[in-house]
Amino acid sequence: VELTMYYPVAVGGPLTNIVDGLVDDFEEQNPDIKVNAIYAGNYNDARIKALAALKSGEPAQTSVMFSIDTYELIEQGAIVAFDDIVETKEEKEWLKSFYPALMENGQTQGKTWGIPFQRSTIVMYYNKDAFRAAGLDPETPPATWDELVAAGKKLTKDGQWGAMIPSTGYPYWMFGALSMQNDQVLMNSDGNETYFDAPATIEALEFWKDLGSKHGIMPEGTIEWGTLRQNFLEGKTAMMWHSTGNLSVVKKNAKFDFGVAMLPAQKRRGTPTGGGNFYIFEKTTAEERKATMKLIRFLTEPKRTAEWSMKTGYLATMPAAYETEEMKKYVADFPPAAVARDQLEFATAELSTYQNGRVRKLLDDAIQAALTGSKSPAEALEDAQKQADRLLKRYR
Amino acid sequence: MSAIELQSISKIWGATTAVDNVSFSIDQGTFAVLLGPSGCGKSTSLRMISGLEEISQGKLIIDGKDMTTASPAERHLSMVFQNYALFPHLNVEENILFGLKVRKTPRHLQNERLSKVAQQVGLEQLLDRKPAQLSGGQRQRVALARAIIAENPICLMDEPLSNLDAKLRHIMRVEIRALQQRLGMTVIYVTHDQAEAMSMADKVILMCNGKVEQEGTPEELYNKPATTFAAAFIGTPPMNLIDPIACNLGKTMPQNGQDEFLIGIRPEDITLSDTKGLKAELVSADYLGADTVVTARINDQEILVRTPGKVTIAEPVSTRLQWHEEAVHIFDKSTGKRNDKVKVQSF
Amino acid sequence: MSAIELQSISKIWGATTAVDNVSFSIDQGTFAVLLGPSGCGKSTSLRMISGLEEISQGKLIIDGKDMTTASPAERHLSMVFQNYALFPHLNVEENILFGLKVRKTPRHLQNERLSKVAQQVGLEQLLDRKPAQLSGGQRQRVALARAIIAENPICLMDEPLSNLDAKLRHIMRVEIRALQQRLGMTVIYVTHDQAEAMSMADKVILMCNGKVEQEGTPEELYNKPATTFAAAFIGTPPMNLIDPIACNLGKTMPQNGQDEFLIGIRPEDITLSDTKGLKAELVSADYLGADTVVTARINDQEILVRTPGKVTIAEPVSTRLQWHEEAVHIFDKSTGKRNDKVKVQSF
Amino acid sequence: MISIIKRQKISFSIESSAAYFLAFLWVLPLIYALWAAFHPAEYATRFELFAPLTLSNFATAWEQAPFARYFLNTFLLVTSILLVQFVLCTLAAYSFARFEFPGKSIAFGLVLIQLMIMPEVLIVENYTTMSNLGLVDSILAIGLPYMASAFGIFLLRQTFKTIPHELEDAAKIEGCSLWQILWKVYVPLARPTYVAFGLVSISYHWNNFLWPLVITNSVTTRPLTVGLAIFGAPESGVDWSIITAGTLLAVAPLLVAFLLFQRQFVQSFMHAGIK
Amino acid sequence: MKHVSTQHQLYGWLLLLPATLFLLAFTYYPTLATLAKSFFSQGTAIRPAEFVGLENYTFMLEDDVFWRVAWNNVIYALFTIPISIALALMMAVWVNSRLKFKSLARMSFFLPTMLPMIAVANIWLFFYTPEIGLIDQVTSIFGAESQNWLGDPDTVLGCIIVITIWKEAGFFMIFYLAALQTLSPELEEAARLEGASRWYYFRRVMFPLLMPTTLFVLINAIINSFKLVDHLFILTKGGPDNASSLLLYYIYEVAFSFLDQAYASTLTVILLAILAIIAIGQFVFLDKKVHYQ
Ligand SMILES: Nc1ncnc2c1ncn2[C@@H]1O[C@H](COP(=O)(O)OP(=O)(O)OP(=O)(O)O)[C@@H](O)[C@H]1O
Ligand SMILES: Nc1ncnc2c1ncn2[C@@H]1O[C@H](COP(=O)(O)OP(=O)(O)OP(=O)(O)O)[C@@H](O)[C@H]1O
Ligand SMILES: [Mg+2]
Ligand SMILES: [Mg+2]
Repeated sequence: VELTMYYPVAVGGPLTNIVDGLVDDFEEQNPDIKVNAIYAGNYNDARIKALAALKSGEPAQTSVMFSIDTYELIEQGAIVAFDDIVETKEEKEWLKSFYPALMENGQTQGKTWGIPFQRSTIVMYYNKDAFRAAGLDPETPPATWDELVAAGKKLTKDGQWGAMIPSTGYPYWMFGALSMQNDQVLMNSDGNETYFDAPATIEALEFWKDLGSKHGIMPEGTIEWGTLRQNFLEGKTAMMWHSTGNLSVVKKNAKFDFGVAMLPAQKRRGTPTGGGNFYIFEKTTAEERKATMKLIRFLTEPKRTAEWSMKTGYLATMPAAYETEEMKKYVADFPPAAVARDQLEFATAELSTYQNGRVRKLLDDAIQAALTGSKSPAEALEDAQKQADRLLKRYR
Repeated sequence: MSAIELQSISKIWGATTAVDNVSFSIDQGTFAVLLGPSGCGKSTSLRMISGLEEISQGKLIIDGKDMTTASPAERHLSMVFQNYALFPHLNVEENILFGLKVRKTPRHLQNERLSKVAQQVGLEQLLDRKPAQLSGGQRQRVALARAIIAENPICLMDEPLSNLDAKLRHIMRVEIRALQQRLGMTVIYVTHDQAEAMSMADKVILMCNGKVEQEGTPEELYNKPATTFAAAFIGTPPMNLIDPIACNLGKTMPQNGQDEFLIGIRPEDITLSDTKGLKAELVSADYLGADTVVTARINDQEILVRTPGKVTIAEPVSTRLQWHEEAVHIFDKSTGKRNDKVKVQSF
Repeated sequence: MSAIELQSISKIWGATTAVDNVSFSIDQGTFAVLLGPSGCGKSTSLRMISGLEEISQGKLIIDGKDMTTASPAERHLSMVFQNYALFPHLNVEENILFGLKVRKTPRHLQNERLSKVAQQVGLEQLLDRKPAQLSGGQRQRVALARAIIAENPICLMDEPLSNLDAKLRHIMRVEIRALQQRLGMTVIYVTHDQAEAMSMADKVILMCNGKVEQEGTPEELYNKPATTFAAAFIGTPPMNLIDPIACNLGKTMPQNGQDEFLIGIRPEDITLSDTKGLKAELVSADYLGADTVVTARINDQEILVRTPGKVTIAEPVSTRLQWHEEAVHIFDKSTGKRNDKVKVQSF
Repeated sequence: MISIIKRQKISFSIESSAAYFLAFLWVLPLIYALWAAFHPAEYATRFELFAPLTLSNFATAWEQAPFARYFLNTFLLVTSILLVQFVLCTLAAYSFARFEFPGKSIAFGLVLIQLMIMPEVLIVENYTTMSNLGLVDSILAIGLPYMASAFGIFLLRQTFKTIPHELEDAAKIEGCSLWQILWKVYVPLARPTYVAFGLVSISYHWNNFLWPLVITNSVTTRPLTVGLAIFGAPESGVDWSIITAGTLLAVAPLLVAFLLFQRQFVQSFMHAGIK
Repeated sequence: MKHVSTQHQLYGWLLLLPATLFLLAFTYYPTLATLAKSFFSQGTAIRPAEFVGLENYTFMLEDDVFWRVAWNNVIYALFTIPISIALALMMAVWVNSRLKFKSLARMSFFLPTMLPMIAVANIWLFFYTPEIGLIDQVTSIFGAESQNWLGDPDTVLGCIIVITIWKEAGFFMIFYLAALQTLSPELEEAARLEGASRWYYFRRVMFPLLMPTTLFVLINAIINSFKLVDHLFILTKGGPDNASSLLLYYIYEVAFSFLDQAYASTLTVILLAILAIIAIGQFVFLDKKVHYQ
C-alpha cells in the first residue's frame, strides 16, 4: 500500500528531517507500506494543498493539519471520524490514551476526528537574570495578572520591557489564554456560537491593551510573533508568552538563565492548546485506512512521542509518554519541559468554529484594532461578534 | 533577345498608382539606369522585377520566360540594396556566402567562389570582420560581392551609393561599372542622381510620376532631352529654360507663336561677352575650383552660366550673354515636349 | 581685431593628440571653413571653441577676451549640429525660441525676433510642425534659425549639410552663405567636402592629423597648394601628382635632383593633342554631361584629364598630353612642401 | 568664470554622494544578509567589528533542506520555461511584426491583456486545470502558465519591427524560406532582446514563490524559493542567521552570473530597445 | 496572386497558434471560469454551490475589509508608482552620467530585482523589528524612541511601500537607462550652448523625450502595485487589523484561508476588471505612443 501524508512545519529546527526519520523507521517495520511524507508549508498551506489535492482526485490518505480545521474539514466532507475506523478494543483504548485537553479540538458531534500529533500550548518564558537584577525572586514567576503587572513594572527599564505577548500570527490563540484565565471560553463545542462580546472576554482584551497603554510594561501596538523570540533572547523583554514549540531553540540560544512558567491566572489558570492533528481523508479505501491507522499509531507510540517531544519541544500528547525512561530523565535534567504538561490540566480547546478562517480573522482583527487603538476593546469585540453571528447563523 | 522585358506593368496601391503602365526592355549585358526624382516609382518598378513586390498588372519576361508571378528565388536575380542590407550578425565571409549556404551549394564550390569574388572586390583581408567594423565603401563592396557570387546574370541595384560621401561614390561608381563590364552582367540600377546615371549607364530610363519620360543613352538624354522635365533634370547646373518673351529674345525667333515655346540652353553653352549678345546683369557667383557658375538676371528671370576659372561678383555688373545656334533646344510650352521644327537664330 | 583667435591649442585624450598645437585667427564677418579628412580634428577644434570640450593646452581669445575656461553659455556663440540636434518633442517655434526662453528674454522680444528669423529662413508656414514632420532641408533651416535668433556674432557649424542629398546640399549652401553675408556673422564651418569649402569660404583652414596644413582663401588653396596633401585634397578630380622620372618628363626639367620633386598638374589644365606633348594612352572615360574625365596612362602612372564634351573610349588609344608652364606645381618629394624656385618648361 | 565651473563641480559631487548613498541603501539588505550568514546567531542582530566568523549557518541551512536538489529543480524549471517562451514568443512576435491577417489587432490586444492578468491571480483555476491534466506536482506544471509570455511577445515584436525590411528582402532574394528568414535573420538580430528578456524571465522564475508552492508537493519538484520558505515562515520564529544563509545559497548562482555578465546584460537591455 | 495573400494570412495565424493555445488554457479559460464562479455560492460537500446572481457582489459592497483593502491598495499604488518611477529615473540619470563607480552603482540599484521577495522580506523584517531591528538600532544612537514599525497601523503600510519601491526602482531604472542611451548627446550640447542648466535640460528636454518609456514603466508599475504581495506573507499577513492588506493578498486569504472560492472569484473579477482597463489603456497608448523621429 502506498500512503501519502501531508504535514506542515510551524516551528524552528530541522523538522522535516525528523519526520523523514520517523517515516523511514515505519517503513522498515512495515515493508508492505510505502509512505510519501510531504512537507506542505505552514498550516494554512497544508490545508490548501490537502483540500485542493482531494478535489482534484490526487491521492492522499492522511494529513497533519491545524487542530482547529476540524469543522471546516467536516463541512468539506473531507475527513472521516476515527470512531468509524477503530475496530479493536485495543484501538479504542488508544483513542482514550491522549490528554483530554488535546482531544477537545478534534471532537465534535460526539465523534473524534483528529488525533493530536504536533501539539503545543502557550507558556511564559522569563529571564531569571533580569528578575534578579530587578530584585525579584527568579524562582517564583508571577502567577496572577496583578503579579504580572507588578513584576512587569519592576522589570521595565530603558531598553527592556516587562513582558510581551505576541499579537500577530496567532493573536486569537494568545487571547484564548487571556479569556480563559478570565474564565470565559470563546466558543461552544458545536462550533456554531462565539462569545466575543461576553463581558469577561472584553475585560480580558482590556487587560491586554492595558499592559501597554496603562501599565506601560509592554510596547503599544502589535507585537510580532516571528521576532519576539529574538527580542527575548536579546534581553529586550523580561517575559514573553510563546508556544512551547520554541523551547528547544530558546534553550540553545539563551545566554542568560531563563525559566519557563505556567501562564498567570486571573479567575483561574488557562491556556488553549494548539498545533496539528492527524486526520484521515474520506476518499480512502478500507485497506488504506488500515495502513494509515498503523502509521498514526506507530507515530503516537509513547516512546516515539517522547522522542518527538524531546527533539522538537512539542508536547508529548499522552501521559504514558511522560512515563518513559528517557522522558523522565529529560524532564529531570530540564524541568521547563514539564511545565507545558503540567499546564495541560488547565488547558482548553483553541478557537475553532465553522467558517473558521473568517471567524478567526474577525477576532484577530478585533484584537489588533484594540491593541493599536483604532477601536476600543468593547467596540472591537462587539463588531466581531455581530459579524460572527451572521456567519454562523446557518450552522445552528 | 532582351534579358528583361516589362510589358505594360503597373503597381496600384488602393488609390495610388505608383507605377503606371511602364514598358521597357533591357538587353543582355547592358547597364541600365532607372533615373527619376524621389517618389516617381523607381524602387517600386525594381521591386516588381525582383519579385519582392507583386505586379498588379502587366507582364514581366526574364530571359524569355514569363516571370510575372514567380517567387524572388525563382527569378535568379541578385540585388544590392540602398543600405546594403548586410546581416549585421554575420561576418563578411558569412554575408557573402549567405545565399550559397541557403541553396546548399557544396562546401568546396563555396570556398572557390568566395576567394574569387573576394579578390574581385578587394575584400580578401576583411573576411572575418563584422559589417559594423567596415567603412562605407567596404560595406558596399560586401553587398556587391554577395550579389555577384551567385553568378546570376542579372543584378538589380537600388540607390546603392546614396549613403556614401562624394569621393567614395565616385570611386565605387567606377568599380561597379568595371565589374559589370568584366562579368558581362545585366544591371538595372536605380538612382535619382543624374550625374551617376550619366557616368555609368549604357541606357537611361528616365521616370516621372510612375511613367517613363524618356529612354536612351546618356548622350541622347543630355543632348536631346525629349521634354522640359528631362532637360531640367539632367545636367548640373541644369539647363536654363527661358521664356523668350520675358527675356527679349523675340528678335531671334520666328514671329508667330513666340509665347508657345520655351527655349532651353545649357549653362556651359553660354559665354559672357562685353560687346555682343543678350543684355543681362550678373548677380552672384558660385566658385567650384576649376570653374564658376554665375547667375545672370534678365528681368527677374535667372540664367545660370558656367564659366572657367574664378569669377567674383561683389555687386551686380552688366554683361551680355552669347550662345551658338546649335546649343538651343526648343520645347512646346503647353506639353513640355521637344520641338525640333522651330529654328532660332544666334546672336 | 580678430573675432576668434586660437593660440597653440591642443586637445589630448590619454595617448592620442586629437588637435596638436593649432593656431589660427578669424576676422569678424568672415566665413571660415575648417576642412580636412575624417578624423583630422575638425570637430574637436570646433568643440573646444564652443566650450563643449575642455581645452587641454593653449589659449582661446574671443572678441579680445580670454575664453579658454569659460562655459559654453558665456561665450555667446551659436552652433548648428550635424544632425541638427532639434528637440523632437518641441515644434519649430519652440525649437527656435529655446535659447531665448532659457535666457528669459521678454515675450514680446521673442515674438519679434521669431517672426523676423522665420521669415529670413522661410519657415513662416511651418512654425507649429514637429521636426519629424519636416523634410531634411526644412530641418536644416530650423537649426539655422535657432542659431541665428540669439543674434550672437559668431556661429559654429559642424558638417551641417552632410545628411542632405546632393541637390538640397547645393541649395542650402547658397542659403547659408547668403544669410551669413546679410547678417554679417562670423561663421566657422566644418566640412570634409572640399567642393563645399571652395564654394562657401572666405577663408579655408585645411587640417590634417590634428595640425593646420594650409590656411588661405579658396583660390590660394586651389592655385597654390602648399603641400601635396592640399594639392590632392582640393579639386575634383584631384590634381595629378606625377613622378617626373617615371613619366619621362626629364627633358622639361632642370637636370639635377629630378628625383626629389613631384609635379602637380590639374586635370583641367591638361589638353589632349595629336601632335605635340607627352605621349600617353587613354584607357577610360567618365562622362559627366558637360565634360568627360579621361584617364590617361603613362607607364602605369594614371593621369586624369578633364576635357569638354563627350569622349568615349572603347579600347586604349594613343594620344599626347599638353599643358602650360604656369599650370605646373612643384613639390619636394620628401617633405611634400611646395617649391616655387624650381621651374619647368612647357612642351 | 572659475566660480561657475567650481559650482558645477560642487553640485556634481553632491549629486555623486547622493547617488552612492542611495546605492548603499539599496545593497544594505544584502550586506546584512552577508553579515548575519557569516556570523554566529548571537551576532545576527548585533554588530561588533570583531565578531567571530563562521560557516556553520550555511552548513545548517544546507542540511535542513536538500538544496542541491532544489537547485536542480529550479534550474530545470527556469531553463524549460525559458526555452519554450523563446519558441512561442518568437513565433507569435514574428506573426505580429510582419504578417497581416484579419483579427490581428484584436489578437494583439488579447495578448497584451495577459500582461495584466498574471497567472498569480488565477492560481485556483490553474490548479484545477493542472490536476485535470494530471500534472500536479511536476516541474512542467510550474512552468506551463508562464510559457506564453505576453511580455516576451511584446518585446520581440518591437524588436522585430525595427529590423529593416531590406534584410528580409535580401534573404528572400537569396532564396530563404519563411523559416529560414526567421531563423537566420530575425532570431540572431534580436539576440540582445533575447538576452534581456531571458534575464527578466530567469530572475522572475528563480524568485517566484506562490504558484510553485501551491502546485508542488515533493522534494523532486520543489524549487528553491519554496524550499527556502521552510526557514522563512515566521510561525517558527525567525532565525536570521539560517534564513540569510539559506537566502544567500539560493540567490548565489543568479548573483554570480549577474556579476560576471552584468555588462552584457545591461548592454543587451540597451540594445533591445526596451524603452 | 490572391492565394499568396491568403497563404500569408494563414501563416500569420499558424505562427500565433501555439502561444494562443497556452493563453487560452491558462489565461482566458480560467478568467472566464472565475467570472462564472463569482455568480455561485460557496460550495461545500454539505451545501453544493448554487447560482446566486449578484449576491457575492452585494456582499462585497458591504464588506468593510474589502473597502479597507481597496483603499490600502489605492494608497499603495499612489505612493509606490510615482516614487519608484522618480527614483528609477534619477538612478538612470546618475548611472548614465560621469559617475566614477557607475557600474557599481548600477549593480546596487539592480540588485533587488535579483533577490526573491520571500527571502528578502525576512531581512526587512529585521530592519523593522522594534528595539533589536536595524532602524531602531540606528535611530537609538540619535536618542530616538523605539518605534513599532510593523505593529502600528499608521506606519505599517508605509513600511510595505518602502520595500516595494526598493524592489521596483532598480528594475525600472534599466528601462530608463536603455532609453537614455538612445538620446543624442547633441541635444544636451545644444541646450548647454544656450545656457540651459542641467535641471532646465532635464525638465524641458530629457523628461519629455522619455515620455514613452515613462508610459511603459508606469503601466508596469501599476500592474505591480496589484501584483506584489509576496512580502505580506512574511511581514505582516495584512495586519494589524488589515492596515497593510492588499487586494491580491485578501483574495488569497479568502480563497485559501476562508476557503470561500466564490467570494474570492468575485474579488478576482474586480481585480481583473481593473487590470483589463489598464491593459486596454496600454494597448491604446503603447502602440500609438508618440514616436518622435
Ligand atoms: N507600400 C506602399 N503603399 C502605398 N504607397 C506606396 C507604398 N510604397 C511606395 N508607395 C508610393 O509609391 C510611389 C513610388 O514609390 P517608390 O518607392 O517606388 O519611389 P522611388 O522612385 O523609389 O523614390 P525614392 O527615390 O524616394 O526612393 C510613392 O509615391 C510612394 O509614396
Ligand atoms: N572622446 C574621445 N576620446 C578619445 N579620442 C577621441 C575622442 N573624440 C575624438 N577622438 C579622436 O580624435 C580625433 C579627431 O576627431 P574629430 O572628431 O575631431 O575628427 P573630425 O575631423 O571631426 O572627423 P570627422 O570628419 O569624421 O567628423 C580622432 O582620431 C578621434 O578618434
Ligand atoms: Mg526608392
Ligand atoms: Mg567631425
